[in-house]
Amino acid sequence: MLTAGEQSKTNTWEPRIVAFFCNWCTYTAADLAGVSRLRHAPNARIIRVMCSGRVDPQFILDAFSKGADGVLLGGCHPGDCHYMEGNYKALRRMRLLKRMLKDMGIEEHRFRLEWISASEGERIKTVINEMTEQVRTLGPLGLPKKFEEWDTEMEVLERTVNGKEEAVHA
Amino acid sequence: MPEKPKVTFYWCASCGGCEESVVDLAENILDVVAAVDIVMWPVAMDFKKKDVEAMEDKSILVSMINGAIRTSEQEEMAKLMRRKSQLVIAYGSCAHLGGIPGLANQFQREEILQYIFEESPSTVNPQKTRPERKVMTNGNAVTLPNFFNVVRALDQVIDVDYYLPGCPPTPKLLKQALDALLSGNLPEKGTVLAPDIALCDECPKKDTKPSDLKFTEFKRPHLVQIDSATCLLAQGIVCMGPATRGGCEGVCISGNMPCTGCFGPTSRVKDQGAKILSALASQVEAKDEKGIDATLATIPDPVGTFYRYGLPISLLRRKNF
Amino acid sequence: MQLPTQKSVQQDEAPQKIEKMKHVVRRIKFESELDLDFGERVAEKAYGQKLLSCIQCGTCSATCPLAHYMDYTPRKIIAMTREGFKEEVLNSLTIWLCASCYSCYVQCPRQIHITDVMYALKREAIQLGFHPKRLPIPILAQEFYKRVLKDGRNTESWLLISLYLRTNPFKMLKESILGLKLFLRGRLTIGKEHVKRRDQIHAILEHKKGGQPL
Amino acid sequence: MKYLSYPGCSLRSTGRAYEESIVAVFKALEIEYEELKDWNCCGATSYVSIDETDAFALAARNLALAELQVAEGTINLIAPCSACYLVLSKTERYLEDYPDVRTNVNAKLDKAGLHYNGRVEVRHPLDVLVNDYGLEKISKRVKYPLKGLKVASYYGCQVVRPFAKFDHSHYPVTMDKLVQALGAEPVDWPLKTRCCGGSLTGTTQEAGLRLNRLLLKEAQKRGADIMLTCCPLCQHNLECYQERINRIYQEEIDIPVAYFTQLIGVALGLSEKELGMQRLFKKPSLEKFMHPKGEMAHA
Amino acid sequence: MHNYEQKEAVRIGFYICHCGHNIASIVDVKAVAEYVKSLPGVVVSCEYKYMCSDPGQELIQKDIHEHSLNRIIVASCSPLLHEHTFRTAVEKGGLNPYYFQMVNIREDVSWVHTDAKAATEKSKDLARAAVQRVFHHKALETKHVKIHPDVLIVGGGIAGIHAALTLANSGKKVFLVERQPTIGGHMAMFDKTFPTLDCAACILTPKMSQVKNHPNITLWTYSEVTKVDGYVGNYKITIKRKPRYINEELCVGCMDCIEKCVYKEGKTPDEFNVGLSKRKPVYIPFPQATPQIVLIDPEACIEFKSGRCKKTCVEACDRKAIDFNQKEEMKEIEVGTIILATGYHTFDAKRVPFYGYGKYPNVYTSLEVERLVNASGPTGGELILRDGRHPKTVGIIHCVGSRDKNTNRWCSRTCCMYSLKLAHLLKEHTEAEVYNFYIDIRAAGKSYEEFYDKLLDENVHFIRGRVAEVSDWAVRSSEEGKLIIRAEDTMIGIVRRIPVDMVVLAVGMEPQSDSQDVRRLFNISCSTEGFFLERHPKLAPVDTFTDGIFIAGACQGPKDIPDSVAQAGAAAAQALTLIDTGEIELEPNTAFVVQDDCSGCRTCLTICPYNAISRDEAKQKAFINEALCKGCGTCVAACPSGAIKQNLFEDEMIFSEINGLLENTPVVCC
Repeated sequence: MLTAGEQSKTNTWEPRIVAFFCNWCTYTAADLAGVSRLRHAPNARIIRVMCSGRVDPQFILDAFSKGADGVLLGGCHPGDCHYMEGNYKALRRMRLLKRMLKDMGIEEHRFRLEWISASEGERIKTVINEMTEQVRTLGPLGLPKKFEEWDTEMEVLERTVNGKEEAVHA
Repeated sequence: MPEKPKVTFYWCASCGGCEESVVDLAENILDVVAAVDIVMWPVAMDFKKKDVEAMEDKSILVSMINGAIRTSEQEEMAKLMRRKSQLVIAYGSCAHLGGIPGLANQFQREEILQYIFEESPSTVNPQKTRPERKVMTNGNAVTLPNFFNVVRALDQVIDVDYYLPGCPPTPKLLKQALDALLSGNLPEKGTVLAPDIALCDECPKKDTKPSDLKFTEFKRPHLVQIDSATCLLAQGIVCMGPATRGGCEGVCISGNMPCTGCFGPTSRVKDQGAKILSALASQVEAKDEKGIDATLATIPDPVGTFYRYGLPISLLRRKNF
Repeated sequence: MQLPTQKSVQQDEAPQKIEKMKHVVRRIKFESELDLDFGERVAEKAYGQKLLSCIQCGTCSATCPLAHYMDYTPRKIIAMTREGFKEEVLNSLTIWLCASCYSCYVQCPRQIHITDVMYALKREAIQLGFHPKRLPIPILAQEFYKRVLKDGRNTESWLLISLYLRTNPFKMLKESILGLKLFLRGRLTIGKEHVKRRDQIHAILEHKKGGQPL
Repeated sequence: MKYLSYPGCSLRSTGRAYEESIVAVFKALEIEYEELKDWNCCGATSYVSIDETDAFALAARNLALAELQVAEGTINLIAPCSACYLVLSKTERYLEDYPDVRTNVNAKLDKAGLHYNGRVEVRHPLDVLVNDYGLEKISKRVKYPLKGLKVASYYGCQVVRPFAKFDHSHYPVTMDKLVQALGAEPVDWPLKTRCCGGSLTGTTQEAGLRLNRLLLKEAQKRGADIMLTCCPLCQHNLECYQERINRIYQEEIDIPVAYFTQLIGVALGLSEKELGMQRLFKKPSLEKFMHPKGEMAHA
Repeated sequence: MHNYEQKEAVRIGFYICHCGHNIASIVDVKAVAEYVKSLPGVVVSCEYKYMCSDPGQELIQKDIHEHSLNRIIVASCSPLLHEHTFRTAVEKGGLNPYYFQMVNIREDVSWVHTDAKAATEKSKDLARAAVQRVFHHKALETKHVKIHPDVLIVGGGIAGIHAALTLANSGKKVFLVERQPTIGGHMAMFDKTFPTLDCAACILTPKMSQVKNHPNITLWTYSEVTKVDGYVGNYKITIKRKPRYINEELCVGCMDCIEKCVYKEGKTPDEFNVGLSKRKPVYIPFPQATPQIVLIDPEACIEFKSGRCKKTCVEACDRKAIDFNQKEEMKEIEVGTIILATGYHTFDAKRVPFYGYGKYPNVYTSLEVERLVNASGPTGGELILRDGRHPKTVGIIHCVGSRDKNTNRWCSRTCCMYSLKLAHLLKEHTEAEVYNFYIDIRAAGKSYEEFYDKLLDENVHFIRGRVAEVSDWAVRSSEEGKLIIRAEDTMIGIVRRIPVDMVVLAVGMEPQSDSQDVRRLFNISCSTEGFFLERHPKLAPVDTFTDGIFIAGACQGPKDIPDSVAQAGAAAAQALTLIDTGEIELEPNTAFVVQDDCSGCRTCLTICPYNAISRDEAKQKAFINEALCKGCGTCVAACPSGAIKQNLFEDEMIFSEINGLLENTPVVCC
């Protein structure tokens, strides 16, 4: 059963997307989207890094574990990296990470790698809107809440098995 | 004669190897026994739960708990030991990281029970009988502990003071830890009692790793003739050494087996699996998606490979259902 | 065929006292007479095709093999749709004269899928009952639809017979010589073609089963 | 490579000669194919005027059936009629491009216990013969090169645009290259893809006939001995209304209109009956152009 | 895990900018400031109308002193715009500039969202992330590098020429590299220029010879840049000089060799006349070519093809300048700044087959017509069609390869005006009827509308309608033998067929076909269309995202001559500013290896694109050369034991940013 407060939170749930954008292409494209007033969903929060190659897979997992419903990584198109090959490194890592996320039960659409060049403001809009909608369809990932549930699992199970008997030291 | 410090060893979800490792102290164990009073060690001595319950809180100097937390009994005992002890050491990979039992976090409780009691090849159970939680025998209720859906490392259940890593910890590290305890020369709380540098630092094959390594294929150790003189990564074998804390002195590697990561990450890393993934993938040679995927496909089970010991303490902790 | 412009453009009710001038037609369109959302609705039905991005260059009209017969050129249809001239557009011959040759579709500099727009307008017209009565083109579409709905395949001879019956039975006589010639060469069949799994066809088109399409 | 064929309704009536000649030519060239089982009408240009999702679903049933018939890999589905070719390729393309269409159509297919996974590639026999089989192989098999025969290739509208990938949408050359491979001479004319009016000849004859008149006149003016088509409706329009056009517009048009497969068949030395020549209103007299290969060498 | 405790207590000042209405109309700045005040570590939190203004900056400086602030956060526009401004302000306030963090709530929030509540919430999240981030900030030292005063200019069209002269006149040394055998670019090919109708050659050639003779300009034609190393202030450039088979020092441009060539007539299409005439294997592009040096085309020359030519050209040259053994030569130079003025390419009209270019001989491109009406052109200025006739009617089709999503979607900006000019010239030369087929007439430059007026008065036909087809399909006898243009006259609403003798295709401007290669070579960006991308469309129109590289002319986008010249001047001024500053600051965002933590696993060595990481064999640890590191951070992400850190982007900073962004996430039941 949900309390009224929780219910209202459920009703107002909005997807949270953490976006790691490289300084030279994708972050600039986001600036361009701004300058061009290309309205899009307010669900993505951008973290600027110098290169998509700086994005440690830990950042993505950390974002999920802290409550992100989706993570977006944006870099320069292959061949266009400001640092020559950083985006290829990102691509290699993210191909493997994507597979691993799938094995860990994180739906495919929750993590996205996109090449967006400095001129593609329109693409920022499309990608963020599209991803917001995809994640919205998937619903909340809610890992922090799940962690909490897992840590109190004993309590829950004991209650169901032993009726009113309280768990020891819970 | 002043009372000897009280010590306990307790065994949760683990294989028992950690218990044996205590015996691996060999003749040193005599010094230990002489210096401390072991008040609980179920694998070796017949103390009962009620004996510990009867003790005063914080009356035990240190409890060494190995194994992950998988059942309600383990949780209950861990909490009991915590209450009675001044210090708790997570002993071995399972307590430290979740360990091999933690791999069960890729499945649901029901999937596991179903497999064990109904589907595994060695099981004949046409009635699909499952153990009852509560059974009456001779008028007495016998209760089985509850089997959790989630496997947890020790510090996800109780407060842990120190970690002794390894599957199992080496006698050398255990000796050092005990010496520190008995001398009262204790490091900062939360310390992992092993060097905070990756295994490569002490790897015997360190010098043979090239500086321009590019992977086109990963090989599984049982399918290749391993050259015992050369770095295993250089031979295309996934070795977790670069992302794993040192201290074992490369025992597996000396035995021609790659490091599988039992010492966990260094203090600077939050997620060992993500880090080794990042390091290995960065060195893949291919540049196009297809080529990259082809190379990476030669790692058939990334979760099982990169989180062999650390799934419960990884950032995602378990498979999301 | 009457030009819809004259019919649909509203005339102010002139005071009875003033004599109406026969040759002078007053033409004006008030904003209140338009269906302002019409353009967006049509755009949505034609895959969000950006009617709104049309720059009125006229390539569609110039490349259209049938533009000569149209009351409004395709370009005008787009402009009028955009601006909400719903009645004029849905009453126009243009949408029915479009033969789906896709010439404008491939040449449009804004990549507007004009053929799809025309289809969307045809559907809208049929649904709202706008098309000129007895105009054979929409009737052919309907007869074709019924035939396929029933058998899953079309038999050309039967389709033509039903078309002429509904539009102009005399034409059937006119066409009978051609029909005979075709028949003699084995190019017209009497037996009806149909698929085996008609149940699948009916399942796919479920909601229309047995009923009139319109 | 194995093909599935989708004849479509027209090839079972007005376009029978087209189907017969395709069968004969494919057999002679040893191109294997089988017919799509229990295919249904593609919906042509009419169905979409009534209900678009239904129209796509109807066409998609054929694609789904093709996947049932061929267990794996890409399926080449040959659709000889231009309308079928367009509708099936369009369906295939829109299903891929528009998720909404995909969802709606598959929901409908679902009700019939079908599903489409996107494995079909819709092909036109012209594309298959020229690009898969190859012109060189065709010309090697030619027994009677049609030397001196001037051919106006008429592609019509729907076979080249907008979903065809094998040729330019306004100035296609595939058929002309084929004509050359048969030893004949292609006529360059600007109306190769100008619409014949389609079903307008039946519904709005003034417009339909005038379009056909322009096409026929121009082909004749440019010296063509024969017009070749690759669509049953084009062939029907251009051939069967010639008499009426001459009567109404006081023209003197007299040009045979055949299927491109019929011409291939003639050059390969197949019999008139096999190629359905007797079904044409105006049988082209090709004998004078047919020079057996041996003779050519002497000439 | 690490202990992140700070030695000194963190005291944060947070400032949120209204940016007039730009931010404040969507984001409730007051609420954000109020909220941030409640966060741990925040001492000052306030809002201000324009933070980037002087009073805004002074506010920060005052607070640093009054409240002993040691971290500053400004929530305003993009850091790409004002990070430097605020860092400088913070430094003036006595604080290390890297204790500053910027939050983008304009480009990323107020300009792209319409829901005020969501925008305010997002701003709070971003602010909280910054607050948590600055706890981990450290004082860093700004690095400076000296600027080499020499400048490289690539491209010798009007933009490159103008930029070169501007810089050379101010005393800077300039290397001007042009890949064609002569400078002058497209402008040299034009007949007259709009709207003044003065002769292009008359105004261009004096500037060309100034370039040749300027003591500060090194002119290398028939040359290409092949390698670019280094960074702002210190670029190392490698230039390939293709062999002309003529000794440049010796040739005086007398052209005797051309006359004496064994070919009596030219056989190779003449590039300068767009193939409308033929040239010999030894040739000079056009009489005023600069430098005035001939060259030999080895593709056409008999000596090169067979080795058995009589070599009459060698005999003819008194100065023995012909050298068949000349080899390609590589030059290496050092410069501090670069101006790219690589120009454009005209649209290939064959890509729009509907207009019959290449199929019907009397269909011309506009560039061909420029040569055709030019007195020094292939016909001496007489307008003779390819079939030998003089045209009586001409159709000019606008927007060929412009404003068309099937080819190029942009407006090429110049075609309307040059079409008007050509209409005028054609009428003047032939008295033909001229029809312009246009979509819109764009005559927005100075005196351009007046020129349009003039053409209307000259009775040129203007038909508003994009042409669908040019063909020889005659329906009426009056159309026989003509080219028929089919278009809808959209003003009238009727499709028209207009028979003409000559069709002129007003082809648009495209990026050079190798613009992507050039972009990669110089490590700059391209816009979607392939034109070089400026740093800011309004405020930095000639800068690129790579410091020290500027762009001028049509390589940045379609441009006419006055705009190209203005932009070239601007690029020259930007280069001058850098040179005169003498040195430039570099971001200290380099990476370093924490020696005690490094296990020497060599992972980083294999992935650094700049070879900045080496291994200290004695210590068996990795070491990063700060001078070579460019701060991408890919080694940091790869280091499997977390032994490498990147200044300004340390793991802790990013983790705390992630945490800050998500901390307030409402817990939702699934």
